[in-house]
Amino acid sequence: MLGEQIIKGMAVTARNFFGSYVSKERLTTVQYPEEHLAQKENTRQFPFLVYDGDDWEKGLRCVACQICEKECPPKCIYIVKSKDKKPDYKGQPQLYPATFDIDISVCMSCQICVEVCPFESIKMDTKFELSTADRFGGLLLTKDKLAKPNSYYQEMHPHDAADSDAVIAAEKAKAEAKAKAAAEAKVKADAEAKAKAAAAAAAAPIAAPAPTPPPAK
Amino acid sequence: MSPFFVITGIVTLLGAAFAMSLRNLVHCALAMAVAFSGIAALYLQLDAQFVGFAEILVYVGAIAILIVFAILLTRSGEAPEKSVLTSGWMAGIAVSAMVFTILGWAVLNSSAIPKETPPAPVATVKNVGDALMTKFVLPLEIIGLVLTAAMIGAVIIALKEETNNENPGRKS
Amino acid sequence: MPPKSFEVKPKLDESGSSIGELLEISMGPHHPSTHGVFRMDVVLDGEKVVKLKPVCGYLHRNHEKIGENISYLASMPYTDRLDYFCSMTNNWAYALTIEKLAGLAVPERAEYIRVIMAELTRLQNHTSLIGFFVHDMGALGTPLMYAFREREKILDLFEEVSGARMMCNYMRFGGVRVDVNDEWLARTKQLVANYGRFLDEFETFLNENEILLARTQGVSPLTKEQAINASLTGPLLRAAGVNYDVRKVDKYGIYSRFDFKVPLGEHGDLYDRYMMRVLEMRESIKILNQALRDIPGGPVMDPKAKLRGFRPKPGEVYGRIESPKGELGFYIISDGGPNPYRYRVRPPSFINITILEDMCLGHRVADVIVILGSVDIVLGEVDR
Amino acid sequence: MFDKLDQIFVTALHWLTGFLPAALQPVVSTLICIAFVMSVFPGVFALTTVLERKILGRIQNRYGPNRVGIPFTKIRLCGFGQFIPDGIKSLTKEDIVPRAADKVVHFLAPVVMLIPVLLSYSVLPFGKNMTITDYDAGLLFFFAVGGAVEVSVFMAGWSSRNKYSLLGAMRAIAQMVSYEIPLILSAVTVVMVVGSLNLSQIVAHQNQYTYGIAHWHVFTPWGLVGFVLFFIASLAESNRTPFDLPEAESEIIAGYFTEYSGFKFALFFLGEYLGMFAIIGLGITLFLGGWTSPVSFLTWIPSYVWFLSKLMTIVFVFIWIRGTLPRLRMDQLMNFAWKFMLPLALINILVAGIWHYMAADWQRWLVCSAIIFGAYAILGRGLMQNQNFGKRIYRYAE
Repeated sequence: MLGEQIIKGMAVTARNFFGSYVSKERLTTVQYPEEHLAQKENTRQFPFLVYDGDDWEKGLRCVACQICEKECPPKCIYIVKSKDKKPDYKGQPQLYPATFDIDISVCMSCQICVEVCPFESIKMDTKFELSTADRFGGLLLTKDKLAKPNSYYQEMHPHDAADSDAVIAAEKAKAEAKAKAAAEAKVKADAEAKAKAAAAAAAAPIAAPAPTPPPAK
Repeated sequence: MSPFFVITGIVTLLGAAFAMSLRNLVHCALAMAVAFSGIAALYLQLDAQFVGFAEILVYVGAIAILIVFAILLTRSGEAPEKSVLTSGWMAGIAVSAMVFTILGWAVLNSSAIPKETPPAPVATVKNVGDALMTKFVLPLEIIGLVLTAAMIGAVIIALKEETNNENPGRKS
Repeated sequence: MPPKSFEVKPKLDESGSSIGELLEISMGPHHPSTHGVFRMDVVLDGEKVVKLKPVCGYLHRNHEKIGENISYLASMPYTDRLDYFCSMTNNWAYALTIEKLAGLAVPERAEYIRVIMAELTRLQNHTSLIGFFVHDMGALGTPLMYAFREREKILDLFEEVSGARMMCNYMRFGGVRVDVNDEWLARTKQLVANYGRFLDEFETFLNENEILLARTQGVSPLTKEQAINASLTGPLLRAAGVNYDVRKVDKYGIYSRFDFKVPLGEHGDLYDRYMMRVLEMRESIKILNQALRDIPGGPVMDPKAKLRGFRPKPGEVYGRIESPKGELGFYIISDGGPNPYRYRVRPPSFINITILEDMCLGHRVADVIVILGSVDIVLGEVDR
Repeated sequence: MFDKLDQIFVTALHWLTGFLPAALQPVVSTLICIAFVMSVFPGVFALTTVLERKILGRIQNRYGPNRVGIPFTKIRLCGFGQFIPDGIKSLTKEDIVPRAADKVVHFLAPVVMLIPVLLSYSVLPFGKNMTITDYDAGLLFFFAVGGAVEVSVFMAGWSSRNKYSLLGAMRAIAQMVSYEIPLILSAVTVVMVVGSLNLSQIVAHQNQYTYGIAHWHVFTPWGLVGFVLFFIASLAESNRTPFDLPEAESEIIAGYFTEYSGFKFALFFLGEYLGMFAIIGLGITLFLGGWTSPVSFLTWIPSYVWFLSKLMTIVFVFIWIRGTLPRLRMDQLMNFAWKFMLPLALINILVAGIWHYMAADWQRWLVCSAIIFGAYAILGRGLMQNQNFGKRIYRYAE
């Protein structure tokens, strides 16, 4: 009969009309500025740089190895290596980025930089309310704006941060053990210690498949 | 000569004048619609509601639209660049003046029209309906028949066009 | 009179005399419903289409050339942006190709996760496609809103595991980036169970609606021959009655383990294309139920896989999967370096619209939009 | 007491004009009536725009506008203040006229649209004794001025020099002309039964009660079919879904008012909604008893309240349909008008005649319902099966 299915369709819309007043299943809208969705742990927006301790300039984990710069698909990272060296968390003298800029108007939030970073130093932020009236300058994040403490990261991605901290701790323990051994065997040549350190660095990625699997089973 | 009559009269005449003299055919058609509405307003002033409304319904609502559609569908090229007053306009005016004189003379001398206007008849819709269904039932039916025939003819013509245009030309 | 800007062409009959005029209009690239920046030069006789020229390229982003200049891994996020509705299947197709090239084995659990993700992607793509399709018919977005309501739930799942709703960038050569947890699997099970009910409502709403029937049945029928000649794939091809589904043909991944059927159309018209999507969603739900039931434990990455300094051995490879829109293939030539020597995408929606003119000829201008909608194009993939 | 409340506007008008000399009274009274129409119905329009968006939102499981309330306060009024910024926006936006446009016609089109629409309100009985001009041929007047809307649509579409506008105008005119016929034919049944074209008399004819139920025409078989036909045709006349082809957004942008912006666009919008209210008002008057109450024990509710609530109910159904149905195609639209609505309307006229001449007992109910039902089934089947529309069964490959 002509019109039968139209009536059925109207019944469906009527059910949705009334349903949207009573059922949260149907009316799923979140009224954004007042309400927010619960933050999902794995959410990623833009990268930031992790630092340990209180002083961001001292504690920055990044050693300016430029792997992320090279791997970044839209090439939005710009790094200039420092001339001098400063001690990293293991106490070894390392280079640090003299300049570390990320243009988040270009960044496509792909997380490749995080995955390829061998030093657990670049991570993804979950902040997304970054709009600015300054089209170029406002979206070009420099080192000081990028640096965030490790506690911030732990709060944001507890699982990932725990894994990352474990990697760091393992590295540290290894380095300490090594230093101890080095202290014990002072006679050993510098070259041997150097080779060992290189082996440890090479082992790091295998030990920690980059952005470590989070929600543990 | 009430002011309303003067206003509607002027509007009607202006509409008619523009309908004749404008270059753009669509403008002419629209001006004619104005003239038709003016005529309808005149009818309404004479308390001839049925005729007035029928005038709007038929002439403004249908005929004007028909004309406009016909222009759109059959037009060929741009509006004429030249004025409508071409070389032959003198002859045209002479002919129309002559026709008008003869007609006016005939009408004025006709014995069918009484010299004195009788009191206006009460022309309600009911009266019109009654008249159509009693006194004029035969003409009404004949007109209906003719119109039906015309409509069937139009449908047949349109159908032929359709079959000619069939075969949309799939490439495959 | 005729506005000067109109390009009106004389319409000629066989003998060459004019019997009317043709109107050439340019639909797009900023037309409200050309699904992005797509343009169609349509020549109309009245409302009938006599010529149609699709014009694409407004969204060209140099995807393939970029792919030849960046590392294999860095192309992965770019594949998200091909068909931005189905980033998961794009990821899979690319990962599958590189795995074929580099000889990586994918762990069991990762295979299951990939199937789950791909079928969820198919569900949300088909649901929102039907929404758009009916929206193009003028249904003012109501089916679209219902579709998006359900799609959001699937995107929530994607976000939870991969970190992004649309640009998932989830799969890696030799597995998937992140493992899923049991809570996620339970929620997915819940969603799949509810999806059937949503589809029931959706189908009552639309399937036999008289207006939808009138607008779709018998419009733009495609024969088997036409479909094969134009090398169509996906629901469009199956609507024409050709039994071709890469999931069945190649049995890539672990699709051979699942019990599902391939719906086939008969007329190849819009209604068949619409129904193909509806029926495929039902099949997807079947696959999802089986996959969620059988998913084993274990690692999700091949231990041989390398993230940094990935250099596959020289060679060429073509990998393909059944994306929701059709056969999505990647053709890669490696010269042993860190970048591919040649990188080429076989985008299903681009190849599917090559037959747009044949599908539209003789139909009304109102159908053009619906036909375009039924092809299911995403301009990110068409223009790359 | 209730009578007084019912007649409050009429009394107020008499009281106001009573202060004036007799010669001025008709003029002033007309002006007051015009002011009444010009204020009430645009007000209803403003309300409806918000209501429509809210209802559509709810149908689509959204909130719809819910932010704007009283300006400069925190009071949100559930978003019912939305029409104020909308109005301000449309008043202050740049008025763009295409360079190639026919400027005069382009300017006149929205005005020509609005005038006949407003004129058509002059014959509608909004309440008891609340008809502005009680024409003898009121119904004819309504249809006559309604016909002038087509001229404005054509003017808008043609003068914009835009192909989409032109296509939209062609579609609009073809559609309006086609659907005017079932519209008028379905109204003819009422005229036949009542024997008058006067809308007040048509309402008076329905203002009788048997067993406490009003004699609305919709409560008879022919009236029901007439009402449904009128309803569908009025959907088409007011360019509402599923007959919104003239402004089909997904096909031809906005149809004949593609090239309008700012206040002219608002005028078109206003004209369209006022036209919709007017035609719904006519439908109410013809079939739903105008300002009368459906049951006798509710007659104490003022007549204009009944009129307005019926109007809003039908507007709600219009919006509901808009939120549900896809759009028809042009040829299908024509098929529907000429092959389904027109024959059914003609049969309905026959049925109304039978109803009029048969004795008032259950037999005439049976006969009339049977004819209508049979005609509906046959015509509907013909419409769908001519082109093999129907359910399909699909095969699967393993």
